[in-house]
Amino acid sequence: MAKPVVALKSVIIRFAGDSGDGMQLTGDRFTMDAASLGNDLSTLPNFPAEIRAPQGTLPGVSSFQLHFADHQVLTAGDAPDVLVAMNPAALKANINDMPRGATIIIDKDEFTARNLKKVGYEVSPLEDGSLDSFNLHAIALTSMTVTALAGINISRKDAERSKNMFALGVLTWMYHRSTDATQAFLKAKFAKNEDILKANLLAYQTGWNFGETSEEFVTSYEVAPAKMKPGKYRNISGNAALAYGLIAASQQSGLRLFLGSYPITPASDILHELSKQKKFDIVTFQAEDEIAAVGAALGASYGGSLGVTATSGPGVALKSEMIGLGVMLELPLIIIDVQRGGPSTGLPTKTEQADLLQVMFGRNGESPVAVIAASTPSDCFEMAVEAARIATTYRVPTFLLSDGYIANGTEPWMIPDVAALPDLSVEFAKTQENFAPYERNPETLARPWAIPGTPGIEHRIGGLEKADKTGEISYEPANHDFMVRIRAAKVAGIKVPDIIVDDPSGDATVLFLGWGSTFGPISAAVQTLRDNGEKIAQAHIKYLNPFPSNLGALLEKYPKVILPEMNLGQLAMLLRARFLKDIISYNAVRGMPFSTAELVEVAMGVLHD
Amino acid sequence: MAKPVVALKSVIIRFAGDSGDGMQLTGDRFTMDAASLGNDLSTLPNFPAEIRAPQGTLPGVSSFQLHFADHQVLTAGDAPDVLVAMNPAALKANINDMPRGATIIIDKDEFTARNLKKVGYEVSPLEDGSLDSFNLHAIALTSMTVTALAGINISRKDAERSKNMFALGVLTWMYHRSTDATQAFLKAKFAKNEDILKANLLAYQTGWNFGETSEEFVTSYEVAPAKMKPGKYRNISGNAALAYGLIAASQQSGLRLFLGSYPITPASDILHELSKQKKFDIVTFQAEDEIAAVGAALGASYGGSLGVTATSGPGVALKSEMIGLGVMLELPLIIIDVQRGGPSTGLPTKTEQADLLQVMFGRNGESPVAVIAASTPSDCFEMAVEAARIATTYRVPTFLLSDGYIANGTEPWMIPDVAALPDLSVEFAKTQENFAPYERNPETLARPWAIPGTPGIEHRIGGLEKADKTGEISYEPANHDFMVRIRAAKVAGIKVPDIIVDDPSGDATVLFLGWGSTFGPISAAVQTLRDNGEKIAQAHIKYLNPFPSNLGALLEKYPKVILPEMNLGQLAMLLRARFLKDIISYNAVRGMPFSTAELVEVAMGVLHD
Amino acid sequence: MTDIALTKKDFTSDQEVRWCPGCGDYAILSAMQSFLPELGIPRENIVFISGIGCSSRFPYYLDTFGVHSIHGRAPAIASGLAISRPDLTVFVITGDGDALSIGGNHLIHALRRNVELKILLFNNRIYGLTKGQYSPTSPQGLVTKSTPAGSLDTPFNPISLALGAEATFVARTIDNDRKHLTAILRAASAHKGSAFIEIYQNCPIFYDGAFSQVTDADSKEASLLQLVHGQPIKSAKYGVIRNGVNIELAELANIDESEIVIHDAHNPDPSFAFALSRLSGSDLEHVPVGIFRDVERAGYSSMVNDQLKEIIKTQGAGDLTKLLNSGDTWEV
Amino acid sequence: MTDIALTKKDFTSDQEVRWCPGCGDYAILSAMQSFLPELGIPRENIVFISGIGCSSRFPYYLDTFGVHSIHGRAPAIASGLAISRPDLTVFVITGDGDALSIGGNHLIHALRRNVELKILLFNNRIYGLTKGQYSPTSPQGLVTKSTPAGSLDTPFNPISLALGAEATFVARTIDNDRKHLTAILRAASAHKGSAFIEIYQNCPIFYDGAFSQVTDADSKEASLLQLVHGQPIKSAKYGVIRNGVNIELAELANIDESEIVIHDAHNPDPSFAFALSRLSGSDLEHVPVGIFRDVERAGYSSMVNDQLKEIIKTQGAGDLTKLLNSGDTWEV
Ligand SMILES: Cc1ncc(C[n+]2csc(CCOP(=O)(O)OP(=O)(O)O)c2C)c(N)n1
Ligand SMILES: Cc1ncc(C[n+]2csc(CCOP(=O)(O)OP(=O)(O)O)c2C)c(N)n1
Ligand code: SF4
Ligand code: SF4
Ligand SMILES: [Mg+2]
Ligand SMILES: [Mg+2]
Repeated sequence: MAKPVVALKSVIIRFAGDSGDGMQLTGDRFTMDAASLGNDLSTLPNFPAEIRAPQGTLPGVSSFQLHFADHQVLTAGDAPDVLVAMNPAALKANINDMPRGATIIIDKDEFTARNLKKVGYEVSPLEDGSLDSFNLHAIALTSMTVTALAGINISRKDAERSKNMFALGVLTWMYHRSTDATQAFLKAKFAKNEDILKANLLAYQTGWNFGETSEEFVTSYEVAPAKMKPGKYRNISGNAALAYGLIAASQQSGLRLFLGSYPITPASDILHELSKQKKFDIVTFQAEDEIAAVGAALGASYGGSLGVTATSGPGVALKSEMIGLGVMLELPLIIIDVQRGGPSTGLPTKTEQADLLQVMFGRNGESPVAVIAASTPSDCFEMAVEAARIATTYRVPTFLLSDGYIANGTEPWMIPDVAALPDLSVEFAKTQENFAPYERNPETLARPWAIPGTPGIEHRIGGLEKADKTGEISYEPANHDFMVRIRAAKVAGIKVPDIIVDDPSGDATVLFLGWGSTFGPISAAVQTLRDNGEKIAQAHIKYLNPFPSNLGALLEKYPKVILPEMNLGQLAMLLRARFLKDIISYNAVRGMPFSTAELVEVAMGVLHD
Repeated sequence: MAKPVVALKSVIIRFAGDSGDGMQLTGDRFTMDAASLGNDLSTLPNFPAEIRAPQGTLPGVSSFQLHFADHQVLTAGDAPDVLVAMNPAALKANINDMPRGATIIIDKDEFTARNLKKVGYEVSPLEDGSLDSFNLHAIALTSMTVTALAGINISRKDAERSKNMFALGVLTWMYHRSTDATQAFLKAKFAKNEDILKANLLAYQTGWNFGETSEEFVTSYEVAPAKMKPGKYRNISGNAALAYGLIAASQQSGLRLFLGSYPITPASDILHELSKQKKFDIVTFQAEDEIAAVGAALGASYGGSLGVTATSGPGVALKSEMIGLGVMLELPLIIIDVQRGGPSTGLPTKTEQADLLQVMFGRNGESPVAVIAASTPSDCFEMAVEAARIATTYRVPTFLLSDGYIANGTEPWMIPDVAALPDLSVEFAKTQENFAPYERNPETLARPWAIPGTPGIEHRIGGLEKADKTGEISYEPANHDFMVRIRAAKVAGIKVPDIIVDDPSGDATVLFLGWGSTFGPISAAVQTLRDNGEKIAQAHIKYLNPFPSNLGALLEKYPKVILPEMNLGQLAMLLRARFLKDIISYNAVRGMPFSTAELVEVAMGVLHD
Repeated sequence: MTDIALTKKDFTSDQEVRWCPGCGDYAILSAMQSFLPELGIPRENIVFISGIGCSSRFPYYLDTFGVHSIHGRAPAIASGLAISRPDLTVFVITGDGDALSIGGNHLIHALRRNVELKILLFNNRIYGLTKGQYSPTSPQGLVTKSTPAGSLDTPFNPISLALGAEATFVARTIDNDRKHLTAILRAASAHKGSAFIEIYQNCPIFYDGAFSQVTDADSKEASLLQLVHGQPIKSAKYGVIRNGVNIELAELANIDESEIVIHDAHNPDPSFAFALSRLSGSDLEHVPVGIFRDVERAGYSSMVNDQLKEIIKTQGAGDLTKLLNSGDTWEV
Repeated sequence: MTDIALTKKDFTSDQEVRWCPGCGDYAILSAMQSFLPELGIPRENIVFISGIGCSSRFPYYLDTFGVHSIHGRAPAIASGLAISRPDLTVFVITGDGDALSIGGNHLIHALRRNVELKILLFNNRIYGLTKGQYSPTSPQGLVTKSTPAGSLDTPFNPISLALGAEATFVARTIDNDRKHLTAILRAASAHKGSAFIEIYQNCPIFYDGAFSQVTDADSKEASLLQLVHGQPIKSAKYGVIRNGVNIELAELANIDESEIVIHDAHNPDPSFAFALSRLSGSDLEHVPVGIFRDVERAGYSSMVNDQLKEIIKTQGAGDLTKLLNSGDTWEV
């Protein structure tokens, strides 16, 4: 008689193992199943900084967390309901995040004396009762997999490698899902290697059967689809969405996309993704360093391309002088900063929001640039398009801030209708008499985009201060003052959408403010607070320079403004300076997104002090 | 019968001519005479950005302004009383700064049709009456000089070159001075070339005689000595004082001075000066670029030297990533930023204060550094010593801000008594068991300065986040948050002197606040205001990060705070954010110091609105 | 774009030239302005990109497109432009400090990639604009503002460095030899990929006479080893001969013409060109001038753009809707 | 400082090594740890400075002083240290991206100055730490994460580049040939100025077998041209012979031993060493290994410190009071 199926509203599951155990792939597959079943979801991969630290060691642990539910999901979740730990290291590295009563599935074959010692377990946690408060499933994943695959002629190593599919099979059964999608996926992935394919399929099926038949599991679970806006969806990471957004901007503007980049975690995938899309006539130039990368992008912009450079904090530091030249030349330039833990090399694979002041002020002289920030993985698409709009319309270097959390995290994305994308077409300067390269458009204050190849407008520009209109070198005091102010006015005058406040009751006195990737955690906290009958308003700043024109009024309206940042209060400083408004900062710089719980607690403190 | 001598309280005189005319030298000499006569004084050289633009053109004009008086002098002065213009270009470039009635001395030999045309004079200003409102002396400087030197066997070119000495002679007479000092100077300077020496001496004497005998001048003037603190004085520029300060710091700390630098205007003279002082066992390393310059300085600091790098804004931009490493390594490092007009290449030879936010925030991640600023040429000495104190005591990168105005400007400096200089001796970590490189001094929060060559404390450090105490690599969330905060706390806890307010009446309601090189103009304005019976307080911020601990209270005390900055309000922003206090900013970004008059006007507006 | 032949005047901008009297840059500028019409390329398709330095003011004086960029970065900016706009002719103007000190990395990478840039390095062996510090080409021991006791650095040999960086066209010429300079510009323009030209340029203000050995009438003929493809390599007094694995100089008087090595600028192996570059020490007693190396290798910009064409040809032009809808999707 | 002889263990830090299983870096580390005691230098006087990359983790695993700095800048930091502390022995550990891409300029300047640094370039022809993009030494056409259609850049030949940058000691060795690697480390340590060592290092994860041609038993002997001072330059199958101004490879079978060029690592002219460096193309069919060049030239740090000593000897040590009171002064 079949085992009972229990319905759940949401599940948070974390896959953890050696870098070599294929946890990212396993998590991806499981995510795709949740997605196609219509669950809303959010994922958070967590890589070690080393490529592959020695097997079975703590630094070698790689994990992937998925939060899926029958309702809107805003974060990858705080505490997992289920942990799959492929070895002692994976268990040790993650056990502290597990709430009592959570389910833990481990591969007991890996709990050998040697492996336990590697991570400093005196006695096996399977024996010392330290896991008693959990719902533990210690399964012989490896041996069962190897036995099952005995018939297939592959090395033992390859057989063992398939254990992740065994585990996936177990979970597929556990969450009451069909095995079709994963089978199809495996067939595509291993089309070229029949034996490996057989092995994976069999391991997967065996895992599923094990769940179905063994005494180990008594119930399976089901998470109903979430009510989502009808449409076509795909799961997408921030870096992929950002790359797609740039391609969209190129298509919508008719400008050739030129990416000048130097690899750096966590921004490299943007270079990788665009390199794969060359059929869109994209130039990806892997430069010798960050300075050359942005220099080449600026050179391409000068030539009429959509010049883009993608990097992370340390790269921005190196690019700063060249970006200053971009400010002086007043050419479109997009700088993507996928923020990571700092200062210096810091925590390359962890997330942070501590580059805001760097991108605002990290150049010599008065050097204003536009700054915008993406708030979720899929939002990276829209913001990339926005960055292009601002850069090309105002001929100004434009920073798009992302961070490690949304860059690698994924969420379902309702695929936009290309026909509905904004028209970004631009006008280059035309052949004309007495061309004045710094004559400005009275509305945007942008100077002409005058590209080589246009007869009659030959002209010279450079990094020295230029005379108004003519653009010739000028050391004239009044002219310098004027140019400094007009460059500032141009950026201050960039049109950005008003900020929208979400205040259902209409009479909240506390505003939960945020920017960038804190959107998920803040929204989740706000929802929890409201579910508990609290009145709280929420607003998220996507445009950081210039600020939305209604921001001042908004801050006025709320006596108390809470601003959580994964830094020591960088946006808070800008707001305090600009609006002389006291901001209640909550800062944590841990290289991880905020948990919903901690933000709820912070808000409760403010609401009831 | 001798001509009458009139006593004056102060004189502002500007020497202007071709880059080749030796105006800087002439000005220097004239300044030295004023100095040794006991006048207080302030000078302001003004170079063209080109080395030597074509003769007789406006861009080629170089000038030198001297303000000397029988009382305290705070700036080089607004409007000159006397202009010496060696050619039409020099006249045209400076005439607009001259008040009606001012004295103008020109070399009429240079007012040829050709030279006039070069600068766009249709008719000669000597003929069109445009100079009627001035007290004009059109003298045949060149021809008289050449005639006078006829006897000496030198080329006509060399003879003409001596005309600046003729002019100097005239002025030496005009201000009733002895010719001894300049004669001695010339003898020393041209010891190796007798004919040139003869020529210069004769030209100088001839000029003096011309003043004495010709009808051209009816009176000569005298400026009595100023009442100055008794002591031994010398005239000094900011860059020289800064170099001396670094040498003093090296001597007082017993640390070898290592300057890693890459030439850049207006900072290069620091490299030049220190290169001349190698007998102090100073290493000056002209690196391949700014990054290598600061990198080498950091490497030297790691080895136990006093590592210093000197640059200007664009150089700071390039150094930012390496400075971030310095923040992580927590080693002493002094970064000197002699600010110039920006953004980008901007106005290399002009002054500005627009790098404040760059040095504060121009690095990835939370990357706190100490920031101090010199306020006058001679103050550069003291602040260099202070930079060394802070950097070595707290093991933190420390920025010392100067700018083009005080770097090249000069003023009399009461030579300090070496015995009275602070003791800067430092302690390196000693041989010990289980050495912990990030164990902090509880008072300063500084980590040990553990230099190679010390047995038993071998250890590894780097740019990745480090574990508290051990300094080992750590990706641990709580540790990162802790380290970010302790690095911030260390800088916030740096001991700096309280800010002193000057409020004679004690009940002023308006505070004139400043930082950096605006000290002179602000002080002059404040003096003028008080002379006119206005009540106004003055305070100058020399420590920008951290701020003096009493700054907040000071701002509290004064309802109105005026802050003039040669930027768009950078310090104002920091103060507003930190103290939520509205600051009345007055900004001008003209590449020139503020004039006393404009600051008086600004203050009057605030005092009487 | 215009058909009437252009003249020197057409390439002369309205900006007044601002170098010191007697600066070698004037001669180079004038030679360039006279040469450009020869190219038959419309002005709007020519771009001069420079860094910072006296030499880098060059673009202002030419009535083409031009960018006076930042110190040392011209090759990077120019690479982006040349790669994205293969239709343009891009010159890089740089100095010994700009190209070899702060900009050294961009230079060698542009050369190895063989980006279609004509790089003119004005080598005055000094930092001019910053008023006279020593540079990476200053002879060891030079007394300058930053080395009052004499510099200690071994200078770069720009030709050796370029050859070590896989350069396909490497030449040396002198500011005041207009004919030779023009000939080199001509050859460089005919070359497909990167062309690297070192131009000895006198700075009368901060290092006057740095090159007098090869410019003074009495010494130049004996010092200048003329590199002419297919011709024996010799000066008025010396010839280049072989000695074991090395080459050396011999007085013409003591050798037979036939012993003199014949120059082969198209030698695929850069080793001999490298050996030639070593003949000139800081003293300039023997200085090969002319084209050291001129070999064919696909230009970077053309490779990049060909690769894109090929991809589009085989995969078809990208379709945004297709892209956005790629991967696992589902309907709600 | 200690007198008892040190052992490998003394140079092994307590940090657990974090490279991928099978990474070539392990072999290099082990060879270094075994070699260091030989130097007879106390641990505290040895400093390893690295940039960023898998290879740059090296210093953590040695119980000496060490700095894991930032990407590409190790030579600059190490120069400052070596110049200010001539008493120390300073190693620079770097990768092909770290040294030749972002750090190219610092590398060539350190070499021309001849700063007393032992520079070990771990060349795995790929960016390891950032997970597999192509590097400046990747062969043209390599398919990587950033070049799915194949890379287009002509790679640097690190040996040629170093020689073009005036390097005084230039060598190449291979991670898995411990004996050879150790011999090179020994020679490099004996050299006074900069020593540049290219180490072929296999990255099993992102470019496995990059060097199989010279590591596989069946092909290596025929491919490796052994450079031994005073010995004929040959592999098991080929010898280096002269051909006009060039050199070329001939099958040993077809030539007489006497025709083979004898290696002279001390040849003051780097040209022949340069020619040798050109024998190896990306295919690695012929790869000279050993010391290409090893010549004497004053080290930069010693020159700097000698100059200072000389100045102090002649002018006397500086007197601060004198300095402050120099120039025109007056009493009030
Ligand atoms: C980032 C930066 N660093 C330094 C400078 C100062 N600077 C301008 S030109 C120059 C060197 C000039 O020498 P070179 O390249 O040989 O050109 P030259 O003036 O001799 O023609 C320097 C150091 C600068 N403008 N920008
Ligand atoms: C300024 C900066 N840019 C980029 C990076 C990212 N990054 C780290 S290592 C590396 C290259 C590694 O390649 P290589 O130097 O060959 O070392 P390997 O890992 O192959 O040993 C890059 C691009 C960085 N850490 N810092
Ligand atoms: S300083 Fe030298 S290089 Fe610069 S313009 Fe003057 S003469 Fe020419
Ligand atoms: S990625 Fe390659 S180079 Fe890096 S540790 Fe792994 S095997 Fe070694
Ligand atoms: Mg130069
Ligand atoms: Mg590598």
